[in-house]
Amino acid sequence: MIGINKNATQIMAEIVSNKKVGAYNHIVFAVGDIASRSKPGNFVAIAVGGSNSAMVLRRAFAIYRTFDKGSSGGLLEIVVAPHGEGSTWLTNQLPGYKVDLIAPLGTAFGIPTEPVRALLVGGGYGSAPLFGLSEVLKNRGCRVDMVLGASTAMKIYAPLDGKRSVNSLTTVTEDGTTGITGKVTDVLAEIIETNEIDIIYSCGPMGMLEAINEISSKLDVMHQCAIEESMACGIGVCMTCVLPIKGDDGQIRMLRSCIDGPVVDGESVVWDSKRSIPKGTWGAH
Amino acid sequence: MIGINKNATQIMAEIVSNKKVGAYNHIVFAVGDIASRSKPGNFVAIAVGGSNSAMVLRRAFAIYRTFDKGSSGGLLEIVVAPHGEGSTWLTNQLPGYKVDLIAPLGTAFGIPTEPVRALLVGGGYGSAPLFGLSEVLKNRGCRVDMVLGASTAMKIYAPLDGKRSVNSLTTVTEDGTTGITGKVTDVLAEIIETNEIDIIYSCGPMGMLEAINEISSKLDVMHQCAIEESMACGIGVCMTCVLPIKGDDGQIRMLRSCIDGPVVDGESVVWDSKRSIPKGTWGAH
Amino acid sequence: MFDYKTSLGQAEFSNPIFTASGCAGSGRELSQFFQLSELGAVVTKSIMLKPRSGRATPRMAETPSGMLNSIGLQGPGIDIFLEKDIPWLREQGANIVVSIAGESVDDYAVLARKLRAVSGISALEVNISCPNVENRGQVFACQPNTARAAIEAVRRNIGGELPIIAKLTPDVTSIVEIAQEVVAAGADGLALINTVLGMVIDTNTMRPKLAGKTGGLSGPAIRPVAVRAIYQVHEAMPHVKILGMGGVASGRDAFELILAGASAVSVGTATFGNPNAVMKIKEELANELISHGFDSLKEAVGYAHRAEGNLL
Amino acid sequence: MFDYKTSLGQAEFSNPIFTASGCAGSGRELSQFFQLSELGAVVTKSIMLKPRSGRATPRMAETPSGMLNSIGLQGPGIDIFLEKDIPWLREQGANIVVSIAGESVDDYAVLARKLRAVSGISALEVNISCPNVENRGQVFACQPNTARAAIEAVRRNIGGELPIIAKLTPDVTSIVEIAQEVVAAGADGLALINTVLGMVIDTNTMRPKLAGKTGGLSGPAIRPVAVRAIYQVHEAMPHVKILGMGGVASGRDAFELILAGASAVSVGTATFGNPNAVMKIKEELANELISHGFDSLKEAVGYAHRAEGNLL
Ligand SMILES: Cc1cc2nc3c(=O)[nH]c(=O)nc-3n(C[C@H](O)[C@H](O)[C@H](O)COP(=O)(O)OP(=O)(O)OC[C@H]3O[C@@H](n4cnc5c(N)ncnc54)[C@H](O)[C@@H]3O)c2cc1C
Ligand SMILES: Cc1cc2nc3c(=O)[nH]c(=O)nc-3n(C[C@H](O)[C@H](O)[C@H](O)COP(=O)(O)OP(=O)(O)OC[C@H]3O[C@@H](n4cnc5c(N)ncnc54)[C@H](O)[C@@H]3O)c2cc1C
Ligand SMILES: Cc1cc2nc3c(=O)[nH]c(=O)nc-3n(C[C@H](O)[C@H](O)[C@H](O)COP(=O)(O)O)c2cc1C
Ligand SMILES: Cc1cc2nc3c(=O)[nH]c(=O)nc-3n(C[C@H](O)[C@H](O)[C@H](O)COP(=O)(O)O)c2cc1C
Ligand code: FES
Ligand code: FES
Repeated sequence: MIGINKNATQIMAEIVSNKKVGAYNHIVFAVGDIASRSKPGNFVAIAVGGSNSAMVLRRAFAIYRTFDKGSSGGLLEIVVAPHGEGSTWLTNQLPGYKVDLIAPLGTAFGIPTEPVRALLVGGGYGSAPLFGLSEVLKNRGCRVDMVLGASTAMKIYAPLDGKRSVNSLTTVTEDGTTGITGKVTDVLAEIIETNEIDIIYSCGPMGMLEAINEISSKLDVMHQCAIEESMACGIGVCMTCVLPIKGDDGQIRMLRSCIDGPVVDGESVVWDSKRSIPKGTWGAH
Repeated sequence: MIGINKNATQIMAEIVSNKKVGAYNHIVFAVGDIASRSKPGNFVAIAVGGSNSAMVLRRAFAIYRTFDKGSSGGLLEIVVAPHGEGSTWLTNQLPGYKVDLIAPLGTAFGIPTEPVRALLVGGGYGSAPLFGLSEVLKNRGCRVDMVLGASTAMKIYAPLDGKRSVNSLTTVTEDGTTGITGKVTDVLAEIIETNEIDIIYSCGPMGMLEAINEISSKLDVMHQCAIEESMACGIGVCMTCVLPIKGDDGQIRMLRSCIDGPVVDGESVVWDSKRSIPKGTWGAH
Repeated sequence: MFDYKTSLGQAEFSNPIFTASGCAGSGRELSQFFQLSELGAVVTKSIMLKPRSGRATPRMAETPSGMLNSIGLQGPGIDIFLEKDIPWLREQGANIVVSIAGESVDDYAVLARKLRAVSGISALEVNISCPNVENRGQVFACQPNTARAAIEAVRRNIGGELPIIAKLTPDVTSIVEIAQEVVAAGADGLALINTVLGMVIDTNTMRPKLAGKTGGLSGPAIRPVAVRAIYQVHEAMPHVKILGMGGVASGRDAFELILAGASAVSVGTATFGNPNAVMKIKEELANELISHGFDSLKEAVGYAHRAEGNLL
Repeated sequence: MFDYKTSLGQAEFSNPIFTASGCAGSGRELSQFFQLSELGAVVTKSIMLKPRSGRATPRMAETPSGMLNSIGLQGPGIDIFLEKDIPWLREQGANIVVSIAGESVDDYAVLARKLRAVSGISALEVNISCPNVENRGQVFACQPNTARAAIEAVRRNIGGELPIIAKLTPDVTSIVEIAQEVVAAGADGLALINTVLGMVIDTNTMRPKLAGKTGGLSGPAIRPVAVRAIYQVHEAMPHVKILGMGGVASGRDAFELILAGASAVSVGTATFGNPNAVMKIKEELANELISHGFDSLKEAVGYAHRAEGNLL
């Protein structure tokens, strides 16, 4: 555990651009050499509300992409859904404004050493980190299929260059405003079988990740997912973001999703443990 | 007491201009018909910090001037010293931003029915409400002399058109960076006697007002002063802004400076009662 | 039709949004901004037997998401209050809850006797918890026996009709214990919570900012304490009506207190930031309730206590 | 030269800025951001006898200028802690204050015995006030007799050297009474304050937001409560050293607690908002002290209590 977040630094990062894209804001920050240290799956923690804010905690956002232009010019991009007051505040900040930002944080998606057939599944803004991942996978010679789902078309985040980086893109909306009508999980089994998928990478709401894991489990496909737990610090000091994870030794432990996650092995998560400690967890009583 | 603040309304007022002038910011708001209802001495109460602010109370500022351009175009101006977080926030807001503002509040300077010789004394930003007062007095045929004091030149607020509206202007600074070196009270007795002053109007820090009152008392000149007490609400509901005032019946009462002030008769104030209730105050025990 | 009515003891109110004691002046100050009759009730500033100058200034300090006050119950005393304030409030068509505060058990008894014959009052809020009076040791609501004695004195002297709402301080080891004591002593309802004892030191003068040194903390900062106190007391005594307060600044906040167990909600500090806060909250709360599918306010009271799995 | 040193009992510290228990992980997480040896001390997360999973999630809710947590003392237990964390902290050159928490008086006794022979520890913080453990009735610091029993157990078992700092909850009717009791029982100093019991109800689910329902309120919202508690206790027992905490987010805030009577200041929630908060506060506090004319930290401790008129 020595070297926790050893790449992370805290900087005042200037907003370079902030644009509305569907239901989200695509925000670009000047972050210097943080860009070169970030990997797909890592996240940033941003202080919100300005200096007299009643909001005392940071907000976590998945890194959508980074551009490494050397130590002076690195860029980092995120996709923000205005949810509550903090994220809404962030979507309202103008270019030129500087935010207090810590990055890169957390675990990254594991990249296979061999070329594999990967399926990337994103829910809502959960698609964001998958595009950077897709690029890395393609560079390694992988085939990349992608399924994006949301309640409605406005909540599908799939920019043009992102679309180009994958071999196939399937979109699914609950209200049918774009793509297939339904949930992402409705289409997974078929794609997995047709395309002989080796590994699923997913990011989105917990309910979706759990449903994906059921399928990957049944079909015996590897599954790495980026989870989203309520976080107070993002750097491992508060213990609020824990979830029950089964270790290689079979022992369930309450691990921090900001340090041991957000990317975890879907099989290791004890799903549906919301509001309770699973029996047999280390230290439960 | 019925009809408390009967002219006051709460509006979202757009900032029309915000300029640094010496140590202060001169801020102009579009306030519609509030402009026509405001009198010299009245103040505004402004919510600060934006929607997620940790600051829950309004800030009070004396009305510097108003321009009544009919119900659509009224303007209201204030002069703000960046003091703590709230006033500093206000000085940082840009034109186009709308603030939640209540005005006009509190008592106004009493205007003599006959032409008199008036001396207006301001300390720091306390000069602000005196220029509007000066105009009213001049229109009534009064002679108006003005003395402005501050610690240093940057803290003297005396715009050109303001200077033009008075018969004489004396400036006094403690560090001698402009005008006479010293305190305003050093020059008062002479001006009062030379110009045969009938009434003093003053606005500034409590210590200055008290010192002026000592002089006006000794020389038997009327004295109206605009006091500045810590205010939580500005509209008379919280009872935090009280100060001991002697009534016509000789009884001292703890009166609200936001409703029975900010303009009060200098003679009626029980000065130097900070952090204690004067003996004999109504209800003291 | 959505039913916004609520009740505390026998008293009925058209809606659950009240002013908080000490935060609405005499009522006249707010009537410039809205009609007092629009409120569920005006809760008056705690009135004592005699005129009172209150504490010396400074009496207030702003704090993060809150404020500290030490007004010290400034007021004209019960006689002038009954002569001047009550008739005026009645004229406005306001529903009136009179808050009383005493320095001795006997004070409470006398105040109750003076009020029993007064018409046009809906309920009595008995402030046994103001932390601003001179002797901290004398706060009635801090000890079960003194809390009981004050409420018994009011009960014995008020006659049968007027509901008694005992206002408690959260500054105790167990608020449930005090609540049970005052209900046993005859309180029909509980007002939760009064301010939390705090202090601010002015780092310029390097002394306590308030002349009275300590003061009462109010505003959004204390809302989690209010929700906890209301939840605990409602859980222990679900049939006792609660007038909730503490940091309510929006309809969402009022809804939170109602879910915890409050039948009505008083708004204090928020009015200082916005004189129209009560009207805004009244409207927002109705929208919250309706959008969550409630047909009446009463259905939502204490809804956070329902058994797991039980959804509307 | 400005003297920033401070002491709690026999323990000396190079400066008065500590981490707060439970707010600095194992130390490793923060060491990415600054050298732990720069701190006055690292106060460890309260350690218990056995490994502990802590409470179910959600464990936190943000509140106005604060947060609620119900971690439930998750940790590896004293044996693994002594094996893995202490040696690592010692290697970093950190000054170490170990916080312990027990479920029974005997737990405290055993923990003290396990720690008495451990070298490289400066002091023991005895958490008898965590409101997150399952049974609220079992909070030691809420009653004089249980508070006393826990501290006595530590005193008897710790041996002569290590200063004992008892950490108290503000959720009591009289914190001075509890403070006097634990000092009589052998505490060398006091840690004031732990979190304030609170609750947030999620208005979407219409249930308490935290799985454990109630949680501890921390952050700037509670600073006035911390200042008041420190001031009251320092006034009653000026010779007992206080480690102050509660809502400190700047040098100004730390200065406020020191003026009230704290000899050192722990920073908790502020670290969640800014991992470098402790270093920022350490620098800002020194500037505050120097600009107010103090030659040493010690002169400023309790300075707000000086007689009227007495200026530096
Ligand atoms: C690893 C990770 C990656 C994320 N990536 C993205 C992203 O790319 N785009 C995006 O729009 N959102 C993302 N989120 C969710 C985002 O952090 C929340 O929407 C945001 O914190 C909500 O803050 P708020 O003030 O708007 O809402 P509020 O509900 O008012 O927040 C209150 C508190 O709860 C915490 N909180 C609330 N919801 C969440 C949540 N879902 N996850 C973590 N903390 C939460 C906040 O940090 C805050 O402390 C991510 C969360 C995590 C943990
Ligand atoms: C009637 C009146 C007229 C005023 N006119 C002006 C003016 O024209 N220009 C100007 O720059 N300032 C004026 N002030 C002072 C101004 O209100 C304060 O400087 C401001 O409130 C400080 O807020 P802050 O957040 O910057 O400081 P903080 O010290 O952080 O404020 C904390 C709290 O104390 C209150 N407070 C602090 N200082 C004062 C004060 N002097 N008076 C009232 N409340 C205070 C604030 O309202 C706030 O609630 C006036 C005050 C009053 C009462
Ligand atoms: C300035 C001020 C004066 C108060 N005066 C009284 C009072 O006279 N009687 C009383 O019972 N409570 C009094 N309170 C407490 C409030 O009624 C209320 O219980 C508390 O402020 C919490 O609510 P809030 O956060 O909405 O203000 C006062 C509070 C404030 C801020
Ligand atoms: C997430 C979290 C965990 C905490 N864990 C502990 C703990 O294990 N032991 C303890 O004595 N106090 C614990 N506390 C209380 C803090 O040490 C501190 O007393 C309190 O938070 C007030 O300080 P603050 O406002 O600076 O956070 C915890 C607080 C928080 C927010
Ligand atoms: S968010 Fe604080 S430990 Fe993970
Ligand atoms: S500021 Fe509230 S009564 Fe004057």
